[in-house]
Amino acid sequence: MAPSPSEGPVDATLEESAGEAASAESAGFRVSLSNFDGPFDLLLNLISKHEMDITEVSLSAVTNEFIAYLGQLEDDEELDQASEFLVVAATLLDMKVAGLLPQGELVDAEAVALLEARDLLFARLLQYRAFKEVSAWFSRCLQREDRRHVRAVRLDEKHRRQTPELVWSLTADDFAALALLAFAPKEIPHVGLDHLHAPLVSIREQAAIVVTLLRGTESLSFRELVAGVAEPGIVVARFISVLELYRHAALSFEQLEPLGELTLRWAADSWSDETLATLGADYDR
Amino acid sequence: MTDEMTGTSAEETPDAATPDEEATEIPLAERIEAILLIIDEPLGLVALAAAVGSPVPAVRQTLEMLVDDYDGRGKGPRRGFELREVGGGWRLYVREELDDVVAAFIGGQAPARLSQAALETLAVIAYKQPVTRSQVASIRAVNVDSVVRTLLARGLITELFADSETGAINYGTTDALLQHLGINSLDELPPISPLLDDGADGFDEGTIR
Amino acid sequence: MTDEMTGTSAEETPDAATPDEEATEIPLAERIEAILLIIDEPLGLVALAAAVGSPVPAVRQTLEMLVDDYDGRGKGPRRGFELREVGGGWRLYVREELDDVVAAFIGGQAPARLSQAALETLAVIAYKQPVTRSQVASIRAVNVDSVVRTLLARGLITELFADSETGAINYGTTDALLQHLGINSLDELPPISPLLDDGADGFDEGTIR
Repeated sequence: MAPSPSEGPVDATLEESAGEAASAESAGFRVSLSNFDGPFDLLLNLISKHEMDITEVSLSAVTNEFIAYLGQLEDDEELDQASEFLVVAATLLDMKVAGLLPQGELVDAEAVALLEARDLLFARLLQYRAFKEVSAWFSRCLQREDRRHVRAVRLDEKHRRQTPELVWSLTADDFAALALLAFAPKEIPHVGLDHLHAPLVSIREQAAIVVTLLRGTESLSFRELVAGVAEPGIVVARFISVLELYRHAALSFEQLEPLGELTLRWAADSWSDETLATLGADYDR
Repeated sequence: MTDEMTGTSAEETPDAATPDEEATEIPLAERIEAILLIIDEPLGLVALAAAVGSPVPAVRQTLEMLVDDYDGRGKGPRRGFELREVGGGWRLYVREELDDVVAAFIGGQAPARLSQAALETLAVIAYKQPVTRSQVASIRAVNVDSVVRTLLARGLITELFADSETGAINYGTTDALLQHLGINSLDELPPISPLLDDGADGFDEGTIR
Repeated sequence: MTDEMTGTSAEETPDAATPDEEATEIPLAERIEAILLIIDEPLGLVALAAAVGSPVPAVRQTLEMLVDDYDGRGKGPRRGFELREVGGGWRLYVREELDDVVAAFIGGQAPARLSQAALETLAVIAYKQPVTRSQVASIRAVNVDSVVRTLLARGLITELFADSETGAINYGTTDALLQHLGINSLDELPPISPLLDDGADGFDEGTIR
């Protein structure tokens, strides 16, 4: 009886009744990138089917387009779509980080863990999509039942008299105490946002420091590279810039054992500061 | 969706007498039964005819047919309910022979004590009346529909008036509550907070912490 | 529990033909109809059997007969109402095709719809209950506090228990949600991808962060 959310039916009814927001998104928000042009949903599909490399997608470009798109929307839609976009964008970002991590031929514990992490990210994206799809079923059922009328008629006077006598044991003061309790605001804990106000760190700036340090010496361990840095954000940023520089073949690295010392060497034949200027653009806000 | 529905019904009964009355093709008896199922108070013949969009004589005739039908003089069996005209209106009643079954059920069903949720809701209504159900719900942070129904059925609260703009019903407490509490008027309710006295409105904003 | 009930009741009434059972001479269907007419919440099969004083299997069978009867598959005509099992119990509903007639009569305003965010949060809670707010948030990757509050106020979800270690409140769905969805139990939720079943526990822990 209950309709199943298999592809066809859900999508069909999605258009008609259920998620205007959802259908508006698939119809409305398009992405235009250098290597992709089409609806956002299609992009996600391609990525989750491994038919497109997440590392080739510029998230900043997608985000810019989305923000521009939001500008044309009504307020309500905007909120829904913005929150949905955040979910997907956050997942894509995670996937991208995992995608950027170097994958050597060596199948060691870390590589396996990395693969698992990537699978988990795919799983998370799929999970989110599954819930999003099934929410259309919820919407459809809720709307259908909202229109239904059920018999909910007050008891006849005749029968009402048959209800057992009410046992009442509260004094007026008890009642007042109860009222105080009832009016006390319900504690609804919330997630604090304080942790979001960490100082911003620029990948590009950190990459510049890494380049400067590496070019001046034969080799450097990552530990030395971050020596004296207290802020975790900067450590992370320097690590990401190492990855980015590796992508540009500007450095090589060596790690003799898992979790062992990471030794970095400058390896660029030709390096211009223009490369540096575009480095980490994907991470820009 | 509605169009689709009507369309389906139309296909099922293609040979209706009047082809232009598509909307009312569902048999009159069914339309009357639908209205009868949801009304609280007896509904007069004219109002019923207006509700189902059919002429009064046809409605009267169908009502009589339904009375017979429910009493077992139609094609089907006798029903546990009957259709009666009482005080100038029509309404479904439990058949009298079955009153004992209903009485036993109600007697065993209704709790003799109000639940904590019901008491707290009652307290909110007592101190904030007149107040709508959704206002109570937002203070209590839970859905209060069934609790309000219980309090109404117990005669502890009553419907005061409908909001002129939204149509939402405002509730207040009854003399029965005052009697239970052993006080003569609402003024004798112990004050619970100075904030409640001066600004009931400020309250919703969560001023009390 | 139902089986146990069934067994006991069956023993109690070994023979329908016993002449000394005067009190229950009124047909079971009528007794059931009388109860259905007065309830304002879904009544489960076992409670219904207790109310009419008949064994569960007989009541179940009679309910099915009544469903058919009202749908016009019995001797009489189709009714303007129907009997549905929703939210864990049985209740009389206006037949769907007639909802427009009733809606026009009572002039109800369109109920406020849930936002897409609320729908998705509701879906996550329905499938993963008991679940804490932060677990829901990690799946939806956004703050769900206000949405959870809305769902609580609508009575669609409820607080189940607090985690013994962290004190985080676990949420689950209510019978009211089942009623609003028009289904009888959580088993009727559509199946979602098998991926969610096996790996579900894995990614709640926020392994990826």
